[in-house]
Amino acid sequence: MENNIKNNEVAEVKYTAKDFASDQDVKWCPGCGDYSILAQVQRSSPDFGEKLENIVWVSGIGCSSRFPYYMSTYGFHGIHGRAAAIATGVKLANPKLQVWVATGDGDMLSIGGNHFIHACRKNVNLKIIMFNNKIYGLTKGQYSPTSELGKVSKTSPYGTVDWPFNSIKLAAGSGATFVARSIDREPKHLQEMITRASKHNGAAFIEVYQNCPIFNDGAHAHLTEKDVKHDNVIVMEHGKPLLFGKNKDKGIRLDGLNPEIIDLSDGKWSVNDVWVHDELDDNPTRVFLLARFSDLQGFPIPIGVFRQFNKATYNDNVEEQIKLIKQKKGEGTLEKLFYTGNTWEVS
Amino acid sequence: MENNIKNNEVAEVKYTAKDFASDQDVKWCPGCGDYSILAQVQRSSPDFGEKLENIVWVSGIGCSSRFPYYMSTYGFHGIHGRAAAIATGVKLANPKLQVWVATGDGDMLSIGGNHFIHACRKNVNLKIIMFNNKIYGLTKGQYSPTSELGKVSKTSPYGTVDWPFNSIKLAAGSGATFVARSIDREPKHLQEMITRASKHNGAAFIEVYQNCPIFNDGAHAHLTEKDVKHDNVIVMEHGKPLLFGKNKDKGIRLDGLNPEIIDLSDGKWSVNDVWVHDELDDNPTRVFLLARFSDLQGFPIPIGVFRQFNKATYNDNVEEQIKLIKQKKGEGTLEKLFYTGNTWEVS
Amino acid sequence: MSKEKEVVVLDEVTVRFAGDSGDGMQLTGSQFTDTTAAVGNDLSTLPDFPAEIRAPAGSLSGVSGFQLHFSSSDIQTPGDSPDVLVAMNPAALKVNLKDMKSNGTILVNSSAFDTKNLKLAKYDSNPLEDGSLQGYQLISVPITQLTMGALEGLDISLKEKERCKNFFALGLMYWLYNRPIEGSSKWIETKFAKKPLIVEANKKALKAGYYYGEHTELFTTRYDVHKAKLPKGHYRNVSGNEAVALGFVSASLRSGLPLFLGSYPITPASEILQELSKYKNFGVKTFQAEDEIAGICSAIGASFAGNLAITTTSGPGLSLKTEAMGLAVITELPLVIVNVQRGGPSTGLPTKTEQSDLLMALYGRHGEAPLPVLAASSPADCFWMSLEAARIAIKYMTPVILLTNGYIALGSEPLRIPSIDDLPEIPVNFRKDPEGFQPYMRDENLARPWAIPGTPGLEHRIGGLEKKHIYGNISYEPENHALMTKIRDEKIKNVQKDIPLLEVEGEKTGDLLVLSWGSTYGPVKEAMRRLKKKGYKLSLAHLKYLNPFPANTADVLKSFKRILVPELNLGQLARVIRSEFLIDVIQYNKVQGQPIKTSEVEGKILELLGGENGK
Amino acid sequence: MSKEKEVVVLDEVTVRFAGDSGDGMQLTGSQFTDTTAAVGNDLSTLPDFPAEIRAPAGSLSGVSGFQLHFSSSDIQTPGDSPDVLVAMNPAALKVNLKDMKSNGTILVNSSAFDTKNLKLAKYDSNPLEDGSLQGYQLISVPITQLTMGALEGLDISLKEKERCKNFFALGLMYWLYNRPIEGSSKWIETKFAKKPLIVEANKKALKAGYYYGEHTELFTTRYDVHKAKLPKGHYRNVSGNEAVALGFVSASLRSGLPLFLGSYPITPASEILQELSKYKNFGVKTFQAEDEIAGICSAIGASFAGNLAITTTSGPGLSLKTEAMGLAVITELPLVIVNVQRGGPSTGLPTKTEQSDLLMALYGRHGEAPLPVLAASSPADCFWMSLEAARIAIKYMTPVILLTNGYIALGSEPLRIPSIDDLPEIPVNFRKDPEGFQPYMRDENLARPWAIPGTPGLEHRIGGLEKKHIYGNISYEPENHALMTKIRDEKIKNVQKDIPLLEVEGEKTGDLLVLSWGSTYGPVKEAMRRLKKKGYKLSLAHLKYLNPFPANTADVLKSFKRILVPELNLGQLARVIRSEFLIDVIQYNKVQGQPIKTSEVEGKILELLGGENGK
Ligand SMILES: Cc1ncc(C[n+]2csc(CCOP(=O)(O)OP(=O)(O)O)c2C)c(N)n1
Ligand SMILES: Cc1ncc(C[n+]2csc(CCOP(=O)(O)OP(=O)(O)O)c2C)c(N)n1
Ligand code: SF4
Ligand code: SF4
Ligand SMILES: [Mg+2]
Ligand SMILES: [Mg+2]
Repeated sequence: MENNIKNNEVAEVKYTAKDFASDQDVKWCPGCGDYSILAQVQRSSPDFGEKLENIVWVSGIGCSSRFPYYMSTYGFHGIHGRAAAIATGVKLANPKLQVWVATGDGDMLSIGGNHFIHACRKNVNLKIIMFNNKIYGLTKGQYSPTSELGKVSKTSPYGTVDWPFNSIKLAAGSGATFVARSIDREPKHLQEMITRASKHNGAAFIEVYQNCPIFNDGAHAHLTEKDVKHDNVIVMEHGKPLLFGKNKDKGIRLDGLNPEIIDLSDGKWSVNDVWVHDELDDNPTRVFLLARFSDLQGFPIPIGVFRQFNKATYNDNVEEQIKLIKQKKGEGTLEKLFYTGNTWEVS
Repeated sequence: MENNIKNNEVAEVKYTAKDFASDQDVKWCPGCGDYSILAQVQRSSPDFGEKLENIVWVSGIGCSSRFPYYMSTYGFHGIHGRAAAIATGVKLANPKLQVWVATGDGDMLSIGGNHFIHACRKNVNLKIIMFNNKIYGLTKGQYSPTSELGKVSKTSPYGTVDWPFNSIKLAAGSGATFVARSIDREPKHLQEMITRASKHNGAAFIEVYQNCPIFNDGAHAHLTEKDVKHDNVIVMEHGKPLLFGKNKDKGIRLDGLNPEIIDLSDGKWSVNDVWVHDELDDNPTRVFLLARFSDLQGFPIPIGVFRQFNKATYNDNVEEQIKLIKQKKGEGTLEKLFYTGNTWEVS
Repeated sequence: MSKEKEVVVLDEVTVRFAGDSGDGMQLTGSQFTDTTAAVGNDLSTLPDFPAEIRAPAGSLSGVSGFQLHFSSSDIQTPGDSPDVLVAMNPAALKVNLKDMKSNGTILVNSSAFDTKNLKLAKYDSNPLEDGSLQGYQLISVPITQLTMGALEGLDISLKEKERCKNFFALGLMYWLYNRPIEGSSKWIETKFAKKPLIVEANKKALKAGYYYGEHTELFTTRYDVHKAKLPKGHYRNVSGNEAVALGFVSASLRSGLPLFLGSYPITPASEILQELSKYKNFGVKTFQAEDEIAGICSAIGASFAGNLAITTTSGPGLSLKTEAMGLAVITELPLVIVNVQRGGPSTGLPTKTEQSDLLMALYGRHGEAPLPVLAASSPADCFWMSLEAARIAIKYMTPVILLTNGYIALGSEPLRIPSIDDLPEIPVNFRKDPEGFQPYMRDENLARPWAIPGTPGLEHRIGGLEKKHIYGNISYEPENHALMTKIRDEKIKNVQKDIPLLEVEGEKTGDLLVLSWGSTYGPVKEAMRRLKKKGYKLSLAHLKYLNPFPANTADVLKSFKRILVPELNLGQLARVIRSEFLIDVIQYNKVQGQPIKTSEVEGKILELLGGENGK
Repeated sequence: MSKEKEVVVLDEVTVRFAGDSGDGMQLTGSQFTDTTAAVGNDLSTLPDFPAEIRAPAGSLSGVSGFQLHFSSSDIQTPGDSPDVLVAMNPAALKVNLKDMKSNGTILVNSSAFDTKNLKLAKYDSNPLEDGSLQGYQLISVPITQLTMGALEGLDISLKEKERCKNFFALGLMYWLYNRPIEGSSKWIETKFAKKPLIVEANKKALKAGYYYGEHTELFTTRYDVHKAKLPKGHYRNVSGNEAVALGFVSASLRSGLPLFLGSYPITPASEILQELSKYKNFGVKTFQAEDEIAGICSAIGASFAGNLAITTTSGPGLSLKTEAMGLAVITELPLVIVNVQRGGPSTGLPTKTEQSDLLMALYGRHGEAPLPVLAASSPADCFWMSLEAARIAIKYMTPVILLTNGYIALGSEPLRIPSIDDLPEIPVNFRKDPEGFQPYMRDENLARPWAIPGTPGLEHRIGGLEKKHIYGNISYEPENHALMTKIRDEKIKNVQKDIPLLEVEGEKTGDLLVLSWGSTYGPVKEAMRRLKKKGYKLSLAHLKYLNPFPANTADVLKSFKRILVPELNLGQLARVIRSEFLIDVIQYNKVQGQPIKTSEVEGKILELLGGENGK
C-alpha cells in the first residue's frame, strides 16, 4: 500500500549507531538494563531503512520512558500510560512516519493497559518495546502487574496477593500481529527482534526482560546467568525444532495440546519428535501454548518471535478509505462543504 | 475460606423471581434483548443461595448499565467504564457480599477495558455479565469494539476500519477463571450460565449476545433464527462431544491444533472422532481454540462455558493475609500504632 | 365549494410539533423548518428528545418534540412558549400543555385519544371532552383516521399507511401558515426514491392535510408570516454541532492543515464526531478512540505530527481529559477541546443543557496550566467560534477550550454561507530551517516553533516535564521553572491583544448592564429588544472570550452602576468577574437543565428596574 | 592528652548532610535527628533527593542531602540556610555551597577530593586549596582514610569498610554538638544484628569519629543546644506522609470503620500507600489499583459498602480522579482524596513542591460539584487534618479533598503522641431501620443516610444521574435538579458551622495581615517571630479550611488595611479571596518548586512595612 512503499523507501544516507544518540547524558542507574536496550536500538536503527527524521519515539512515564530523550530522532515523552494513544495519533496524522513506543511494565500494562489492547486490536502500525523489570522503577520500587505472586516490594511488605499478567497472552489475545520477547542481556538477539519489528507492518510488541539492579535486582537472573540460562531459556527460531539446554539436548514435544519436555540424550526421543517452531502459523493457538510455558513448572522461557502475521493495519485502512471516498466524491471544497442539503438564497 | 462459607450460606427465605424486581418501570425500548437478560437474572437469582440484601449489582453507563435500577437488590449505577473498579472496591470492603456487574460492550471493552483485564488478572470474585449488542445503544448507534469490520454506523458512515475484539480471548488471555457465552434469546441456557457464575469463586465473565432492535437489529439473527441457528451455534457441554446442526449431525474434530468440521451423516466419521468438551481442562489452550471459531469461516459460534477453573481469588488472598498478620502481630491498637520506631518523652 | 378564508399576518410564530418517538416529529419539524427557511423567514429551532431511547409507545416518557420559532424580523431563540402545539397523542398533549401560551392554539390528532392512549398518558378523563382545555384554541382533527381514508386502496400495509399521518399534519400546518408543500413533496420523492408506493402515500397524506385545511369549516382564518429582511446571501440551516463540524473543516481548508479529530461519543456532543466522519473526501480523519483520554492524547500526537487536531466531548469527558490538557499546555501544541456542556455533576442530566463547566474550563487542571477559553453564543456562532479557536490555537501554539452547550448544540438557525474570504486567515508556518532552531525558542507572540516530524534537522524531544527555556531539555532549575510558568501565563494573556473589544449594545454607560456569555445571548438579546420596544433604556454586553477577557472589559463594567449576570449555573462567571475586576454583580442563576427564557430575563430586568417606573 | 574544649551554647542550628546517593546521607541524617529528638530539642527536617534514581557515583545529579533544623525553642521549618554543611564529596560541596550561611561551617571529607571526583563535580581546581572557600569555616577531615584506619584488621572487605565512613562523620557531628552516641550504637546493633562484623565496624567508625573530635586540635570549641520547652508527653518524629497514614489509621480506630485505601503510586505521595500497606493487623486494606481512576473508584465502592475509604495521589493523579470525584459528590458518599501537591503543570517537577492545585481542588470538576477542601500546615498537622477530613466526610456524607505538598509530606517534625481522647469523635451511624427509609432523605446536616449493602430492608440504588430529592430515583425534573444542586451546595456551606474560627496571631486589627495557607505556615510563622523580636507589630492568620472558609474570615480580613498572601503558585488563594470577599490582597508568589524561605517572607514584610521605619 502507498504508505508502505514510503515506509520502506530506503534512506540514501548510511547511518551508524552514533547517529541515533542524542546529546543528552543518559541518567539511568549504573548497571541498569535500560542501557543495553538503548544500545541495541541505536545499533539496529541504521537497519530500519528509515530516514532519521521520519522516526518518532513516543513514551509514557517511567525510567524506561525516558528513552526518547536519548535518541536523536523526534521524540515525545508523554504522560503515564498514554504512549500508545499518543503514538496512534502521530501515526494516523502522518503515516509516513515510523512510530516506536518505549514503555515499561507499569506504564503499558498497568495504567496504559486499555490503550495497549486497543492499539493491538486495531493493529495500528506501532512498534512497542516494553521494558519489563517487573517493578515500578522511577517511583522507587512498588510492585507491577508483572511482578510474581508473593513479591515483596515497597507497597507489598508482606508480599503481593496479585496474579501477574502474561504479557504475551495479553498482546496476542488482544490482536497484536507481531509478538516477540527478548532479554537486555542478549544484545544480538535483542537487535534481531528490534530490526524485525521495524520491518513488520502492524502492531508489533516486544517484551524485553530488563534488570533493575536497584529495586528488583536479579529478577531475570535465571535467564541471564551463564550456568543456568541454557536450561531456563528456549530460543524460538522459525522452522527450527524447539531445543534448549547447554548442549541443546532437551526439546519440547507436543502431545495433543500438551507440551512436554523430552530428553534427547537418552535414546528414547530424537530431534524428529521435537515440535518445530512456525512463526507464520496462521493458527494463533501456538502462541498461547508457548506463552503458557511461563506458567508451567520447569518449562523454559521462550524468547524470539512467538508469531508474526499480516492483517490490514488500522492506519492503512484509514488511508485507503479516504482515498476511496475522494475518488468517489472528489476532493472537498468550501462549496461542497456548504451546498449540501437544503440551502436558500436571500436577495 | 471463611468468606466462601458465608457466601454459600444458604438464604433461609425462599425467594421467587418477583422478589428481585424493583419498583421502577423498565425503560428499555420495546423488543430490546435487555428485557430477556433481566428476566433470566431475576429467575435465576433465587438459586444463588444468597440473601437479597447481600447481593449488589454494579454497572457503568449504557442501556445495559441501567440494569441495577430494575433489580430489588443493592445497586450502584457508576460512571462509564468504571463498573469493574467500583465493584472491586465493594467486594474488597465487604467480601460477604455477592457482587455482580452488568455492563455493555462499550462500557466494559472500550472505555472500561483496563479495569476489566485487571479484574480478570487479579481474579477478583466478581460476576460480570456483558450485554454485547455490538453497538453503543444509549448514545444512539455508534460502533463498538465488538462491531464487525466494515460496520456502518453513525460514526462510520462508510464502514468501520477497526478489527473487533474477541471478548472470550481477551477475558481468558487476561486471566478470568470462568468464561462463558450465551444469548438473550436462549432463556434456559442463559439462566444456567448465570446460576453457574453465581457459584463460581473467582472472576466470572459471561458474554451475552443481545439484540438492539433500534440501532443494530438482527446483529445476532443468524444465532437466533429458528431456521439457521442450529447450523451457526454450537452448545458446549462438559464431557459431551461438540456436536451441532439440526440433527446434531455435524461435529468438531481436532486435527493437531486445527479444528475441523466433520459430517457424521456420511459414514466417514463417527461421534467418537468428535472433540469432547472439557470445561475443567487445566490447559487453557482449549479456550483459545474454541474462542477462535468466531474468526473462522463457516464455524459455529460456541455458547456455554468455555472454561472454569479454580485459582485463589484476590479478595480471599487479601482476607487471608490480614488474618495471618493479625495472628502474628495481634490486633492493632493506638499504642501499637504510635510506639514503634524511635519515640521519646518530654516531661 | 368552500368560501375564501381570511389571512391574518403575524410578526412571529412559535410552533411545537409533539408526538410519540415513533411518530416522526423531528422529521416533520425539520421539513416545516426547511420550507419556512425557503420562504425567507428568520427562524430558530430546538428539538426535545425523550431521555429514554425509545420508551413504550404512547407513554409520557416517550414523547418527542420539535419547536420552531419563525419571524419576519431577526430572532435569537426558538421561543419561550408555543403559540401553536401539534399534539399527535394524549401523552404529547399532557407533556407539552404546561409550556403553552394562554389562549394558544392546540391542534390534536383526536384519533389517538382512545382509552389505551389516555391511560398511558395517565389521563382519567378525555381532555378533549372534559373542558380542561378551555382557555386554548382547540382544533381537534382525526388525523390518523383521515390519513387512512386518504390512502384507501393504496397497496401498502395498514402500519405503513398509519405512519404517513405526520405528513398529513405537516400538510395541514402548511396550509394554516400559508406555505408551499412542493419542497416537502420533492424531499419525499428523493428520500423514498426506492419505494414508489411510500412516496405516493406520503405525498397523498401531505396533500390531504393541506386540502383538509382548505375545505373544512374548522378553519376560518389562516396565517402568514412575511419574509424577514436578512443580509443578502445564501443560507443554510445549522445546528450548533453541525456548525462546529463545518467550522473546523473550514479551518482545515483555510489553513491547509489536514483535520484530525480524536473523540469518544457522548451526549450531546456525539453529532460533531458523526458529522465529521462524513467528510472523508476533505481528508478529515476521525478517530473514535477507546475513551476520552485516548481521544485527546491521539489529538495531541496528531498535533505534534502537524495536523489541525481537535477533540470533542461533554462534561464527564472533559473531566477525563484534564490530565492530558495539562500535557498540551506544557508541550505548547495547538489543540482545540470542544466541550458541549450538559447538566452536571457526574452523569447528571445528559440530555439537558447547562453552563456549569466554566470554572472547570478555566481552572480544572493541576498546576499552573492556563489556556484560552471561548464560548459560542448561538448555533450559527458555533461555526465562527470554531474557526476562531483554531486560529488562536495555531497562532499561539496552545490548547484552546471552546464551550458550547446542549441548547445551542442541538438547536438550529440559519447560517449565512461564507465565501473563502469571509473566513479569518489561519496562517501556518511550520519551522523548516535548522539554522538556530531550538524547540522552545519564542516568536513575538511567545509562541514556540511548530517543527513537525519528517523535517530534516529539526529532530527534538518534548514532553510533560518542565522544559528549559529556549532549549526545551528537561530542567529542574528553580529560576527556569519560575520563568517558564510566567511565559506560559503571559502567552495566554497576550491573546487579549488579538481579540475584539467587548461591545456594548444599547447605552454605553448607565444604571444597568446585562452581561451574558455563551448560550444566554439569545434570550437576553430578545428580552432587551422587547424592553426597548416598551421604551426602556438598556445595555447588553456579551462575552465570547472568557480567558483572556477582552481588553476593555473592566472599562465597560465600570461604566455601569449595576451589572446583571444571567447564567445556567450557580454563578460561575459572576465569581470570575469578582476575582478579575473586584466588581460585584447581580446574579441570576437557573440550574434546571433548561435554557433561560426570554420572559425570565425580561422579568428579572424589570424587577431590577422597578417595573414600569424604570423607564 | 587533649585539653578541655570550651562549649558554646547556641539557640538553634541548621545542619545539612550531603553526599553521593550511595553515601547513606538520609540514614545519617535521620540518626542525627533521632538522637537530637531524644535530647529534647524541637526540630524539623527536610530530605533533598536527587531527581534521578541513582545518577553516576560522584556526579552532581547524584547528590543526596538531608537538612535538620534543631533548637531549644519551638520551630516551624527545616531552616533556610545551613549553619553547618557536611560534604562527603566535591559534588556535594558544589551543589550545596550556594545555600550556606555566610561564614558558616563546612566539614568536608577531604579523602574524597581526588582528581576523579573533582572532575565529576566539574571543578577545575580543588576548592579546598584554591581559597574559594574563604568566608566559610572550613574543616577538612580525611574521613574515608581515617575510617579505613580505624577499621584496620577487621575481617571485612575494603568496600564494606569504606561504607562505614558516614558513621565516622556522624560520630564527629555528635561530638561537635555534644550529643550521646549510644542511641545510634543501639540502632546499629539491631539494624545489622545478622552481621556482627558490620555492627562492630560501624560502631568502631562512630566512636572513632566522636573521639577524633575530642582529640584532634582541629576543634577548639564544641557546641550545645539545650532542650526545648515542649508540651509534656511522648513524642515521635513523623514526615507528613507518615502522619497522613497515622491519621487515617487513627480515624479508623476512632470511628470503628475498617480503613480502605485505593491508590496508585506517584511521587511524592507514594509513601502514604507504602506506610498504610504495613498496617494489615489494623485491618487496613490497601488496594494498589491499575491506575488513579480505579484507585478512587474502588474507594467509592468501598465507601458504598461501609468502609472508611480514602484515595491518595499527587497532581497528575488528581487530574485523573476528576470525573470520579463528581460521582462521589452526587452519590454523597464519604471519601477523602489526599493530594500531595508537586510542581506542575503536567508531569512538571515531580520531586519539587508547590501549592498550585488549589483552584483545581475547588473548581476542577464539571458541573456544580462542591466539596470541602482542607490543607495541612506542617508534617505533624497532616495527622490532625487527616482525622478532620475523615470526620467531615462521614458526618456530611461527602468527598473531602485534603491538600498537602512535597515540602511537608517529606519533611518531618515531632508529633506529640495522642491518647484516644485527644482524637476527635467520629461517630458513625449506619442506617438500620427500614421504617421510613429513603436513600436521599436528609438529617439536620443535610446529610443522607449511610445504608450499606448487607442491611436487610434498605436495598436501594444510587448512581451518577440526578436524583429525586428524598427518594433517590432518577429524576429529570427541572425543579428537582435546581433543588438538589442547591442542597448539595448548602450542605457543604453548612460545614462552616462545624469548623474552628480563623485565629489571628498577634495584633487583632491593624495595618498588615499576613494570610497563609497550607505549607507556607512554617516560614511565615518563623518570619513573624523574628520580626516580633525586632519589635514589629504584626498579625498572622492561617487558613486550614479553604472550602468553606471559617465563618469569621470576612471580619478578620476587614480588620486590616493590607493583606499579604504568600503562595507557591501564581496567586490562587488571592483569586479566591477576591471572589469570595471582594477584598484585594497583596500577592507574594514563588513558583520555583522550592518552599518559601523564612528570610524571603521576612524581606517581603519589611519591604511592605517600609523597613526599619515600620516599627
Ligand atoms: C498519572 C500518573 N500516575 C502515576 C505516576 C507516577 N509514576 C511514574 S512512573 C510510574 C511507574 C513506572 O513503572 P514502569 O512503567 O514499569 O517503568 P520503570 O520505571 O520500571 O522503567 C509511576 C507509577 C505518574 N507520573 N503519573
Ligand atoms: C465518560 C463518559 N464518556 C462517554 C459517555 C457516553 N456514553 C454513555 S453510554 C456509552 C456507550 C454505551 O455502549 P454500551 O456500553 O455497549 O451499552 P449499550 O447502550 O449498548 O447497552 C457512551 C459512549 C459517558 N456517559 N461518559
Ligand atoms: S531504578 Fe531501576 S529501572 Fe530505573 S534506572 Fe535505576 S536501575 Fe534502571
Ligand atoms: S437502544 Fe438498543 S440496547 Fe438500548 S434500550 Fe433500545 S434497544 Fe435496547
Ligand atoms: Mg518497570
Ligand atoms: Mg452495546
